[in-house]
Amino acid sequence: MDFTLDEEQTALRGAVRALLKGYDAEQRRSVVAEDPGFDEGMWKKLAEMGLLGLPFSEEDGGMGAGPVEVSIVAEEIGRMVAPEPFVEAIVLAGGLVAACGTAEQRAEILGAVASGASLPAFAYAEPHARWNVAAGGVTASQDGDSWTLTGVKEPVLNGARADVLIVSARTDAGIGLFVVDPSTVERTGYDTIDGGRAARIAFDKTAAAPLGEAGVDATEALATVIAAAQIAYSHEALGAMDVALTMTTAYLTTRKQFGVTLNRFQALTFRAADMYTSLELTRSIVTWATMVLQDNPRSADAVEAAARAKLQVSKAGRHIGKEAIQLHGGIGMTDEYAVGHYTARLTAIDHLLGDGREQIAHLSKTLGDHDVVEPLP
Amino acid sequence: MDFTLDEEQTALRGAVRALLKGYDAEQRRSVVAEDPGFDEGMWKKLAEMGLLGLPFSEEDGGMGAGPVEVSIVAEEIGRMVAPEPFVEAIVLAGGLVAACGTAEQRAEILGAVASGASLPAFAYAEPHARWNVAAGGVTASQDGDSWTLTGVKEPVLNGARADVLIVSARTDAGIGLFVVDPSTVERTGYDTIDGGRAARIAFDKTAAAPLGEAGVDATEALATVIAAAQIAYSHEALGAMDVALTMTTAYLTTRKQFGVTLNRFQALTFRAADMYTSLELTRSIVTWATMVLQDNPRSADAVEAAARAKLQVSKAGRHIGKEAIQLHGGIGMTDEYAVGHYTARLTAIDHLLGDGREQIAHLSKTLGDHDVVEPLP
Amino acid sequence: MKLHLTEEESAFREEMRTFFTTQIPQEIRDTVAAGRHVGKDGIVETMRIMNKAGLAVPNWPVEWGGRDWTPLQRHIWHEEMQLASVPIPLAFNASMVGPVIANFGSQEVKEKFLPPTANLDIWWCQGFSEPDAGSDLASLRTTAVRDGDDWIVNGQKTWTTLGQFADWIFCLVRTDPEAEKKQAGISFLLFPMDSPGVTLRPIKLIDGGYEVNEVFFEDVRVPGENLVGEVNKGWNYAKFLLGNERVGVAPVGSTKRNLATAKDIARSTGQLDDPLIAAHIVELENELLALELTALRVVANSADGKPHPASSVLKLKGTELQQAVSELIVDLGGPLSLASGATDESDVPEWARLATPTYLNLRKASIYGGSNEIQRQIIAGTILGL
Amino acid sequence: MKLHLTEEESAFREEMRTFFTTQIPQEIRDTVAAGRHVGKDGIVETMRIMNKAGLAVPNWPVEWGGRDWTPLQRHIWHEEMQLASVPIPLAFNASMVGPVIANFGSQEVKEKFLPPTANLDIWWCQGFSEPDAGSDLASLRTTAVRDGDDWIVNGQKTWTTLGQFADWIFCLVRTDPEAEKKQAGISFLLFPMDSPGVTLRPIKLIDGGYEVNEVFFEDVRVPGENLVGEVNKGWNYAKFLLGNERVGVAPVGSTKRNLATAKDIARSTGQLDDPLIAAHIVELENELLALELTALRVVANSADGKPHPASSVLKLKGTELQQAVSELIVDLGGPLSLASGATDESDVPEWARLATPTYLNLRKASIYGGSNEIQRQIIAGTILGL
Repeated sequence: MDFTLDEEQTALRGAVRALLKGYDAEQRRSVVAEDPGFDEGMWKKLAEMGLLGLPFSEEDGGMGAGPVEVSIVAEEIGRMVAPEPFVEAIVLAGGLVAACGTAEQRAEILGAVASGASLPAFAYAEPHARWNVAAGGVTASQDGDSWTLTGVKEPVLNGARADVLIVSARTDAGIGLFVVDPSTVERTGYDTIDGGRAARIAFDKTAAAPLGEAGVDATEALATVIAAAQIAYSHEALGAMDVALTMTTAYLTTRKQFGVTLNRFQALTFRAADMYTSLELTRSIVTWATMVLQDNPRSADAVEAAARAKLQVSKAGRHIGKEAIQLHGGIGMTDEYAVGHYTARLTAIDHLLGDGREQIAHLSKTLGDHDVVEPLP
Repeated sequence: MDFTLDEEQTALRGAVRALLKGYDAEQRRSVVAEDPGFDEGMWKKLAEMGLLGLPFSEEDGGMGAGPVEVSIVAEEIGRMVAPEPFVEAIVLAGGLVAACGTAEQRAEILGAVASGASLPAFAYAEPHARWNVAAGGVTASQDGDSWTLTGVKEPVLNGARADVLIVSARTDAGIGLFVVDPSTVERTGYDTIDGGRAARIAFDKTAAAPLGEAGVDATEALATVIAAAQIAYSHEALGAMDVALTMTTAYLTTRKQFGVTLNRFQALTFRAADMYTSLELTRSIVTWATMVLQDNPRSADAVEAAARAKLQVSKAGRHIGKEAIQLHGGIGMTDEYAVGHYTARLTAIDHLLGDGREQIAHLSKTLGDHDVVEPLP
Repeated sequence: MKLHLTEEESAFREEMRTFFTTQIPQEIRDTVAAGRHVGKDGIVETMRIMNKAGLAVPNWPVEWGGRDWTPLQRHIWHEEMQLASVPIPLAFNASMVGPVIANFGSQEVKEKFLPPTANLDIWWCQGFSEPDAGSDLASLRTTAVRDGDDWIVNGQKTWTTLGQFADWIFCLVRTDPEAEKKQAGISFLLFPMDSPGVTLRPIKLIDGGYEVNEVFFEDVRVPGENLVGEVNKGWNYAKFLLGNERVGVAPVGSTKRNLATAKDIARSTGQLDDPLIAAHIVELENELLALELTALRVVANSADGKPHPASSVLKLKGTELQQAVSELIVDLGGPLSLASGATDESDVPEWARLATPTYLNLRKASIYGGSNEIQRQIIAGTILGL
Repeated sequence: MKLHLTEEESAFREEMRTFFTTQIPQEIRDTVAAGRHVGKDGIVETMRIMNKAGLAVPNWPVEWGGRDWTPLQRHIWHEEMQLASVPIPLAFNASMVGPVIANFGSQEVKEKFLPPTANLDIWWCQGFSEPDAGSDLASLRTTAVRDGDDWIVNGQKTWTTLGQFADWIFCLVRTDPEAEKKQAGISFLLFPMDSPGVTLRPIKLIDGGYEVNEVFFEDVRVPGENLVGEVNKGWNYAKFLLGNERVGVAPVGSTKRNLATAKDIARSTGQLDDPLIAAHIVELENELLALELTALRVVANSADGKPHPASSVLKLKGTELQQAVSELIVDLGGPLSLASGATDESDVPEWARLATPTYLNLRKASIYGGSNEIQRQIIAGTILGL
């Protein structure tokens, strides 16, 4: 068992960190103020570094890297609350194409994604479905070899900006995944609370191509790609929590009240210690989940590990996000100061792909199946 | 709306407090070390003050006082963690006789209870029933006018010492209540964690007299008497919490560590502040529940108010009980120092007549029936 | 002990309930109920309706529009207002500067300011906090220097809530920098926000909205008659102001309303059948009940007119519950709660769009107006003697 | 990063698992598994079996019975022991006085004490805390005054765990009352508990059991050769001792076992179908997993032999979870958990009888051995620089 990065991974982390270094609070504010809510130039740079093709196989135009490398990028993005939709576009939307697409679809879509030429978005949420990715709000109809979709997906992250849509829909076989040309649908974009963008997307007998073989139930493939995205989100959250704590301790050692710096108030320093405890426990379980995923990306173990990581992230993210603002006091409430951006992003991540309560419900189902939880296989 | 005691009630409180004043930690320790786990002399004194007949009507040999007076006695007992079984014997066992007994039974049993001559116990718990008071572990059989009971009740508080047993049992009509002569059953007594006593009581075709009219389902009557007992326990717990906090703040202002008294450590004083907050919120809801009970002792409102009080007592009792020991440090762990007795008693009360989780389950059932919870009728 | 209201109190409650649900425009109340911002006009309109009916400033002396109510009546007035989704009278006017002027101002100052303050003809804002004086208010640095009969004010205030709407500001300024204690040498000044030398910079908050401001003073000239009470005694007036309001410290009524809304949402989205959601709502309802009863106890025990020390419990627990209910609504929204920028064209219901901004905005509740750390300090120090 | 154990590590784990489940008497393991006290004899018997197999003191230098294992091996050894319900080697011997003697004792002292200490032929107890020196250990007052080659010890120790079984005590005493810093002038002495002038008074705890004691010293004569290391350097040895053990700071293995037991109880009593109970167990399992993984991370990063600062996280969270699991079992017992004094004649199962005493006893876990407040102070100070 080994929790450390190897040399290449450490170098990757350094390179990503260097690239994102300029993302201070002011730069971020000006970027998220304008559509598409992220920096197209930065997206190109990420592509040039090979990061947008990181998890895809080399034959699909990617780098063939594993979950650890993905986690490194996600964590660095989290550290800067950079608004580039790495997890959404690459791990989730791209990951679905990689997992389910035909060789032709993979070559066509993923090559363009990896080069930064095409931004994919996964349209899964439905207004009344919570985290059910295909609750029936969008249905697919088959006519010979042709498929059409009808219904509404919302909120679709980066849905207005996306160059290609992957859409989940109910089919007779269960859940189907489809590729849709965004120019054929009605898209209404808007801002999200974390500075990002989302859209309402209406399908009205819209032509759609099955992703991979037609008429196959994608439930299982979806579960494992979602697990990978949950783990990547968990790393993004971990990076955000780490920096939120660092900002908080830095503030406590410099801000004066009643003639002394705030770190002279024991009640505050003890709360910072509790934040650190939350952070370290989270780091352990999230890193472990990545190793489980790396060990066997298409397994029930990976799905369970992702739920465990996401549950811990939900709790720790709330704890650290709230305390970071509270310990800052008034300044923490302002948009000018970065700490609130971290809390907003942590709140958003918590509510993507299932919050803590949802993970508890999921894990409760198999609670009786094991005696103890064993981290080592 | 008025939360204050009137003059007579204030005088009652003063009298009970004066009577129990001698109950310091050492006196309590020596009393609970010997059977029956309480001071028979003190029990007599409580009888002489009229407290053992407090809630019973005058014609039954009691004082005809209401829930507020009962709450005063319970709270004072809680303040001293006095081991005398006021709630168990008077409010619960005696309360059942008062609510369900025939005039003859009431006169016979309650007169002796009020005078201190007879200690009643309510045998309701069954080893596999949690808080279900008649899960089927004891069944009643009828043969003409004669009834017999068979099965096991455990733990029965004060079961070995009791002079008269009120027993719940399954009957064809639902739940039946019976009066049993303790000399006709097998009783195995032992200590409980809070310094009290309990017993295993085995019934083997034991002769039993129906309490009140035979063959009547006592479910509803039981619910309201249990509500009264829950509220009285809540007051006992409130008294215990109040003193546990007082002991803790006194300790913090006197105990020195690192050259200063502990109240110089902000992290500790803030935790004491949180204990105070828990205490005051508990005082409010418990006092309110008493007023609801006083307003209409036989109502669904009283049952719900009791559940609300008990839920809050469960949370606050755990919070204050744990923190009181932790803020004392090592000394709080010792039997010589009283604070642990308070924690033990709070833990016991929490698990009598339903803990917090049980109250949540109960209140969840009617959650959808109201818009907001209105304290004022 | 007595559970019931007296007949008079019940009648009073009925009267308030009727007034608030019939006399305040439905549109304003709907806006509040939905959790949208009601805006300056709605607040002004409401306060004027209430003032006309003698219900805007019941806590003031009777001669200036007050009602000499019992604390319980004030409590009922306040709760019914919130339950009816009526915007409460602007705190800066009704609870802050008004009582200070009424208690400490000269007859001239009273006559000049109290009637327009009660009617919200003047919108006041508060100039207390400064960048380096947050919880430690007394270390403020804004100065006022004598120039003939006038004062010349220089310095900076911050966290000035709704300053962008304000006509006048009431301001703590340092008039004696040589005073031995930092609490001495502070005075309480009033001046128009459009005085030359006053600049206001709105501060965007993390929910995207604007409600606080920085206010800069550069050689602002204030006539001597605008000083309240005595010079260098301003700290006393500030303490009076901060400790003045024990009714409504905890936002019980509005939190009750929000929790009922959350329950409706849970029901209509099928989530009330989730035992974990139901359990959480049961717990919140119970804690809120305990809080409301504590508020009633505090009200009943505050007949002497002094703030009850347990007010700190109300502030502490009240803001915690307010925040917890807002968090629950975010959770009920699930992924929809990200869609804060969606419009009515969206299929995301309005409550879900407002959920996260409200949650983030309410992080302020435990910071502003005496942070929860300050409240714990008061409890530990004043009540527990630690 | 790598999830799996190496082949060697897996083989080692298998070896440990086999040893503990086959070589330690079943009766002793059943006693531990049931949560009963195993008693002096069981602890001695177990440690001697382990010592014979070279498994009692793997953390010691190899020449004195240590094993030169990797931190991960030590962790596996410790976890497997707990999972198999094996009583761990007596900490006073194996983790405390043994390493101090091995590191700082003279060759003579080592030869005299280390073999019987490893074999539990000497049962040691710890004389550190005093009535007025709890968390503030360095303010201890017990004195040792030179008398020829001997030391004369006077004073009092308290919280001396299992002192009632002890043959010898290792004791911090003040040998230079004039030293400028209270940490200076302290020495580390060894002497038999049956030395004239030593009196022991057991302290009853709130669970009704006896495990700590007061120990009084009245003119106890201790030969000079029983001083470990140098005079007045005892604080260094104490710091070494307290910071020495990073493996096993958090009782992960035993808490895992107890949580599995709780789940069995919940299942067999039908409570696992209660969504609130199930949710609580899911949360505890997850937090415990995070704790175990953190312990593995700390182990992996402690190759330099120094305590990892995150050890404090392990102690803090480890004791919290240990306590939380014991609380869960009390709740599962419901009213049965009152019946602590019941015997086997009772229908109350043993787990329920032990539940509340165990819960109350474990309140100590966050107090003894560096309270959780001290751990927070270490995290804030050492790690966060606050």
